[in-house]
Amino acid sequence: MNPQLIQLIMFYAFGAVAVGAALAVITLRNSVHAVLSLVLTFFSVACIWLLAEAEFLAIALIVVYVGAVMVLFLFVVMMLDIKMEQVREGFARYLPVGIIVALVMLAEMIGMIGVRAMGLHVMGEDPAAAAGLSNTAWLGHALYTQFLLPFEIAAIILTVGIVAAVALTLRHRGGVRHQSAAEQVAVDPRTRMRIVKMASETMPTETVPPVAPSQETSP
Amino acid sequence: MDLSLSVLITIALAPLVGALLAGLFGRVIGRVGSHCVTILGVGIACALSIHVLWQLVSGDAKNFNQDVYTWFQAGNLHVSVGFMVDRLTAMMMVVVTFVSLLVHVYTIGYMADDPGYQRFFSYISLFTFSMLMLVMSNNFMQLFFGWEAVGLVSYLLIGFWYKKPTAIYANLKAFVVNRVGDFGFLLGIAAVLYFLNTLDYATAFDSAGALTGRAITVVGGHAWPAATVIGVLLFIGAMGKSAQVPLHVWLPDSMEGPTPISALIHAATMVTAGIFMVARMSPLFEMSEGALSFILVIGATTALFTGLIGIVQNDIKRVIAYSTLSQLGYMTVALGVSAYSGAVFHLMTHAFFKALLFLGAGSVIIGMHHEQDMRYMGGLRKYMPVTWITMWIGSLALAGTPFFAGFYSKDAIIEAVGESHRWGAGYAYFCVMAGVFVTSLYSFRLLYMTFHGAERFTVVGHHGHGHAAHGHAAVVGGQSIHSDPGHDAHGHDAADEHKEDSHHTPGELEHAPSESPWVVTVPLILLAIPSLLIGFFTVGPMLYGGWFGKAIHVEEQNNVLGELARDFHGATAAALHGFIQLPFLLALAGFIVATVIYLFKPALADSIKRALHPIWRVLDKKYWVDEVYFAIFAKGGVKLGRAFWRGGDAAVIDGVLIDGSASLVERIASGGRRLQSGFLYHYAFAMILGLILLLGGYWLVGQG
Amino acid sequence: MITLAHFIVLGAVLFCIAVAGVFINRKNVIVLLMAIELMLLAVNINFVAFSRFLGDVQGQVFVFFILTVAAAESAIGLAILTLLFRNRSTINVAEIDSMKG
Amino acid sequence: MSNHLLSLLIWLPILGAVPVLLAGGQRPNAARWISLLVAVATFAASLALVHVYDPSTGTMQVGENLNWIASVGIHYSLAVDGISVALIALTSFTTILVIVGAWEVIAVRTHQYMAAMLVLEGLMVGVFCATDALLFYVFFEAMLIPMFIIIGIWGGPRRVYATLKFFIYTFFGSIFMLVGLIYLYSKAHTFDIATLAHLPLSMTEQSWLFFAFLLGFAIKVPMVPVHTWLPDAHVEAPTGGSVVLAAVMLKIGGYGFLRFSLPIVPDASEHFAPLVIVLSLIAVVYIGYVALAQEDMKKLVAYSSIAHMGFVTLGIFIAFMLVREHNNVQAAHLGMQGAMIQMISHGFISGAMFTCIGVLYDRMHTRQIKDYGGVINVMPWFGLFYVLFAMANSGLPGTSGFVGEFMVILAAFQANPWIALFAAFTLIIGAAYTLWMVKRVLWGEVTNHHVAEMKDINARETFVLAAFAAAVLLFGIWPQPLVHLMDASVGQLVQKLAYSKV
Repeated sequence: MNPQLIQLIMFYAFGAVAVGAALAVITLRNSVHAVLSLVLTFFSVACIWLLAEAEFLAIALIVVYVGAVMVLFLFVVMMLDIKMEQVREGFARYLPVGIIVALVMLAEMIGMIGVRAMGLHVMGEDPAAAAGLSNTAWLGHALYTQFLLPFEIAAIILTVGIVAAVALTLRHRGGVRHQSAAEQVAVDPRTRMRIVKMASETMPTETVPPVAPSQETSP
Repeated sequence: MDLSLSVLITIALAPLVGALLAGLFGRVIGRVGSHCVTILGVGIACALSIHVLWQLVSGDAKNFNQDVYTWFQAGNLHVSVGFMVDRLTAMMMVVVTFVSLLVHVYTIGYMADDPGYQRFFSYISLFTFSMLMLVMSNNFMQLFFGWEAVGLVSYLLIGFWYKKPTAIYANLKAFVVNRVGDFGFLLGIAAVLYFLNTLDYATAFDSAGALTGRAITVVGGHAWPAATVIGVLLFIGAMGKSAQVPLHVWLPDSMEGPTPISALIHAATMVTAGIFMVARMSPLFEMSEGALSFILVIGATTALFTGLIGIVQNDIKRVIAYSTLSQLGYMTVALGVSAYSGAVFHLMTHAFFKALLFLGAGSVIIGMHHEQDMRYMGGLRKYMPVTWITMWIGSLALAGTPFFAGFYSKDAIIEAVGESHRWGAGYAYFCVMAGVFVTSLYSFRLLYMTFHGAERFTVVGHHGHGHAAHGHAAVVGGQSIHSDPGHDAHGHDAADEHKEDSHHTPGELEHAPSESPWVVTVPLILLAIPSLLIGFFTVGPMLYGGWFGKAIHVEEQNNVLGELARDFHGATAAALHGFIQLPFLLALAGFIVATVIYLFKPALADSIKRALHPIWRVLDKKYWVDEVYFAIFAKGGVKLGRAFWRGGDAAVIDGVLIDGSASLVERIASGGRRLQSGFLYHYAFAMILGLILLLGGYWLVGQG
Repeated sequence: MITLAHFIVLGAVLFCIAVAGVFINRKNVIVLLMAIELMLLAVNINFVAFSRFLGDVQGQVFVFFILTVAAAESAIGLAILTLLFRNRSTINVAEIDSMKG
Repeated sequence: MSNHLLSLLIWLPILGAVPVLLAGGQRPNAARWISLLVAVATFAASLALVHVYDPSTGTMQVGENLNWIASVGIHYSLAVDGISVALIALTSFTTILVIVGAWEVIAVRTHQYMAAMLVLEGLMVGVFCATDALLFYVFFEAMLIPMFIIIGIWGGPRRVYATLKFFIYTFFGSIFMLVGLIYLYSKAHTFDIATLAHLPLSMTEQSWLFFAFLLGFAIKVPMVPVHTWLPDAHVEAPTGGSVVLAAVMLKIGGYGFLRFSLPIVPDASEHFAPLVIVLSLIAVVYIGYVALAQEDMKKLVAYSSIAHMGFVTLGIFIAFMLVREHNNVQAAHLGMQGAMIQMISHGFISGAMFTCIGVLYDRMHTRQIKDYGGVINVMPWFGLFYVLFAMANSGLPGTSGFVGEFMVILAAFQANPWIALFAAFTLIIGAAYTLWMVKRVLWGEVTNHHVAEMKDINARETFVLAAFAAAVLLFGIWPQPLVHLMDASVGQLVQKLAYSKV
């Protein structure tokens, strides 16, 4: 069979799965199912990317998204006790609007893109292969030379994201004893010991403060 | 020996010094001190003025024209304060200071009991200063200064009794109406500067010829001759000051002021400033037939129609006030036919006899313990003989009896009008002729009601009612008491109704009337003499002899007095000739009518009044001019102001623009605030909608 | 034969589905987050396709960064969600209105 | 010394405010005396300035120039011509009287009030001698702050509304002016006014700039229809605030027209002169009627201020018409000179009127005309001054109020008799509203027991009023010194009018 035809068939197949799964994402009642549908969508799209010979990104998508982000989603969804009937309210009411808006937008986009003109644009030779490199190497060259600074910044953003996520969700429970290294290090002797200077004792005078006797007598 | 500047400065400033001393240090120097310094100041001015006049008349001195100091010099325009003294000025100076001096003396008696004694002397001296600045000026700016300064003093003096509501109404009215005139006058000065490029008299008069052929486009394409514009505008100023129709309304009300003031300001001097001004500006006015015709018609209307009102007045001062209006109308008519000398001559004679009449009326008022309503007088001749005789002299002069001062001046004016061929002269001739009859009628009515007939007052030692007198008054006066709606300040006409105006029941006196003290009667006598004689002695030179020289300029074709001069053969002959002239016959008719109605058959007055009720009513209401002005200008002005304020400032500018824009911002902001619902899905929705619109927009553009 | 249009249309369709998801699941924050992920994915498809068709590496580099940022974003988003749920016991967006003026 | 005279005039009162503030609320007398001392010293310095200034040339003199913000070419550059000198003298003169006038009247936070007045004085002097546009702008805006404080703290019951209105109104206008200045800077790369005056500008540019300046200055003057802040500000301001506001601050609007509109955008000014003239005439007639309807004395005088300031704008812009359309430099000079005289004279008269109203207010605590009546019976000396200033306000010859109006009307007639006609209408309406107020307040029987208990003016009030009266009469009877001081400068300005930039 014509490899190009196979490619096309594959594209349609994966595309159909992706679209179907995406629809499921937004319509399924059960959040866990929705997350799983999203995973399927990502998976299908990764396959489509493979068709476009963007292997590195396809793998990255699966690893990063399916492997990390979606799992995170699953955790959260499962962890939280979500009352679905409450968050689903208005679903039917907004469905027509949503469909209309989506369709209008789609029509506009396709109209704008000029599908026919682009339909003539056939996929040519893989640029990475033309450069005599694998896709990963091709991307890597760009990333570590031309886009080094953004790359580093992306790393910092990720780090910040991690720290932020932890900081946000970190909960200090009252009544739990734990060590605080910072406090221990920042100890000041003056806060630990107070020298109190007291007047030397004198003979008790006749005017006893009124509080003292009552304290003694009342119990 | 030429006139010296220092003498002239002394003339002007001596009264001012007196005024300042009496006004600012009145309490320190006391009553006697106050009247001494002011009389001294005016006396010095008067003596020096006579000296100056004598120097000019005898030919010792040439005309004087010199600047004293620079008022301002802006670019090339030089405006200064200075004096211009020629015979016209000198004559005015003498009239002003002489009458003023007598009024000062008279005031000692008239105001003897008044708490504002020092203040009064200060004011009248200040007035004398202002008037002197006006007449002695050598430029338009200073003229305007004097013009407004006399207006200020007039304002202060009409409102002298500031507790009287009618007085403070009258002074405001007088000032504002005068300001209407000044409004025109100032524009006139502006026009003079525009066309002649100077504010100096001498320069302006010399270049008056330059006005010929110049015009100004005022209303859509219609060009007005420059001289007419200047003339009319300047004359509007004169209309205000000299109380010509339709700006005459303030003068009758000004009678709210003390009587000496009525004599000095509102009869002899200030009101004649307009006449003097036109005479002074004769070179300019001569350039315009149109302006002179305008003057003629206004003057004639004033002369007749205000005189008619005088017939129905009952307040002794108001009768004389309307008579003054009418006589000012005569002077204006004279100006209108280019008989400037005639106008000034009448101004002079009128100053004497009208001051006399006013001071006489004041004397009556003193005698009657400040009662001014003639319906409660009568038979006073026994009580105050000097006043009686001098008033007769004044009235005869006013009525134009031959040999009296008024005859020469008035007759000259009437004949000058007859000679003139100017547009409006026919109408004016009719008015001045009819005016003679009217003048005679009200003059003798006043004399009969005041000095003759039965006494319509009772002398009571205590409080009570004089029913008989009251009833009689209603018959003789020819009118029952009427009430005035609105603010029309009839004042003493309706004395009965205005509690604040009368301190006693009308027609009841605490003491019998008596002759006034010497400080009052001496000025009367001193004024009676010129009222009798001055016309006889001065008519020849002043009127027909070119006495004013170059001060008054008349174009050859307008010289009606020159025409008359050919028929003039001396004062005596003129007087004798006068006996068979129409004016005298008309005056005689007026005399006879007055005698019959008011002396012999008092009841007739009432029946005539009833028969001619509509006419009487028109006259009594003074043609409703006051009412109309009040409704339109005073009330209308305030209403308009309120409408502008509430409608324009408060509603449109503040309400719509200022607070409106503030509240608009607030409303938009609160609307925008509602948009910020805080709901995530609202924002998302807005975002997507925006996206759709954006894409749609691009799409459409792409398609297009 | 796969053309550029195929990729683009697929991206558009996924994007519109995501938009519809935002609309109809306006109360459920988790689905909203997932819809956002879908949108990013749609965008990424476009990037990859253009990169491939124009032979330009920058498109794929950009996808790389988007993936990074999106991962960080969803991590923080989920963290916030957890915190929110802990404090208010709901993920209903309609009740999260403390920022409303 | 003399080359730092202007700096001295600006900074002496501003720095003088520091010891006044330090005197503190506990020692109000110390604060009063120090501020009086500073004010008198400033006045003496301004007299020295009058002495140093050579009026014969009319050029900018006594200059100083320092770099201020060098990177954008902003200089601390000061200089004066005759007009500035006159206005500076007016400012320092008024400040003394305001401080004396507030002596016992301001009982709370006396030291702060005095300090605010001194700072205000320094800033106003700064406006009048700045020759760098941005320096001018800084002073122009900074001036709002002390005035804002004065009205906001010592003002009447609606002071918050009044201060907000005052501030936002004036600020709104000046923002446009700032935009205009920045545009000019972008063209000329300098803020020096003299340089900007020679910057060639197209008609469109000039028109935009003209309206930017117009907004800034018209609100300050204020001109119809942006005048409504003034009555509110006056009614709520303490007496001293009103006096300074009317006597000096309004003049800054007129002064701004001279310094900016006139030399920088002459062609647009000429083109839009009819607009300004019509607005000025509306100010005279319409505002005259509005004043007639007022029941609050301060509002009445505030409205009359607007009407009188109409003569200032009329005089300035009539000059454009005269020079450009009629080629009548002589009349333009007269009109411009009239506008300047009117500014100075209005400073004295309005200051005096507001002081008079303050004197009444201190005794009765009301400004409503209907609450008064027959005041002359109990306060004769006050009555004397009140009538004098009322007459000056209605433009009586012999008072300074007449001179400027006279000149402007004479000049206006030469441009168009109708303009003169409407302008001269002030003679009638001005007399009507002023004297009607006098009638209702001063004349008549004592209307109520509050009036009967009023005491005549004391020595301090007499001093303030007499000082104003002396100025009003001096410049009414002999305006030549004042005219001479400004004449050459006015002549120079008129020369500039003829110079077209297009």
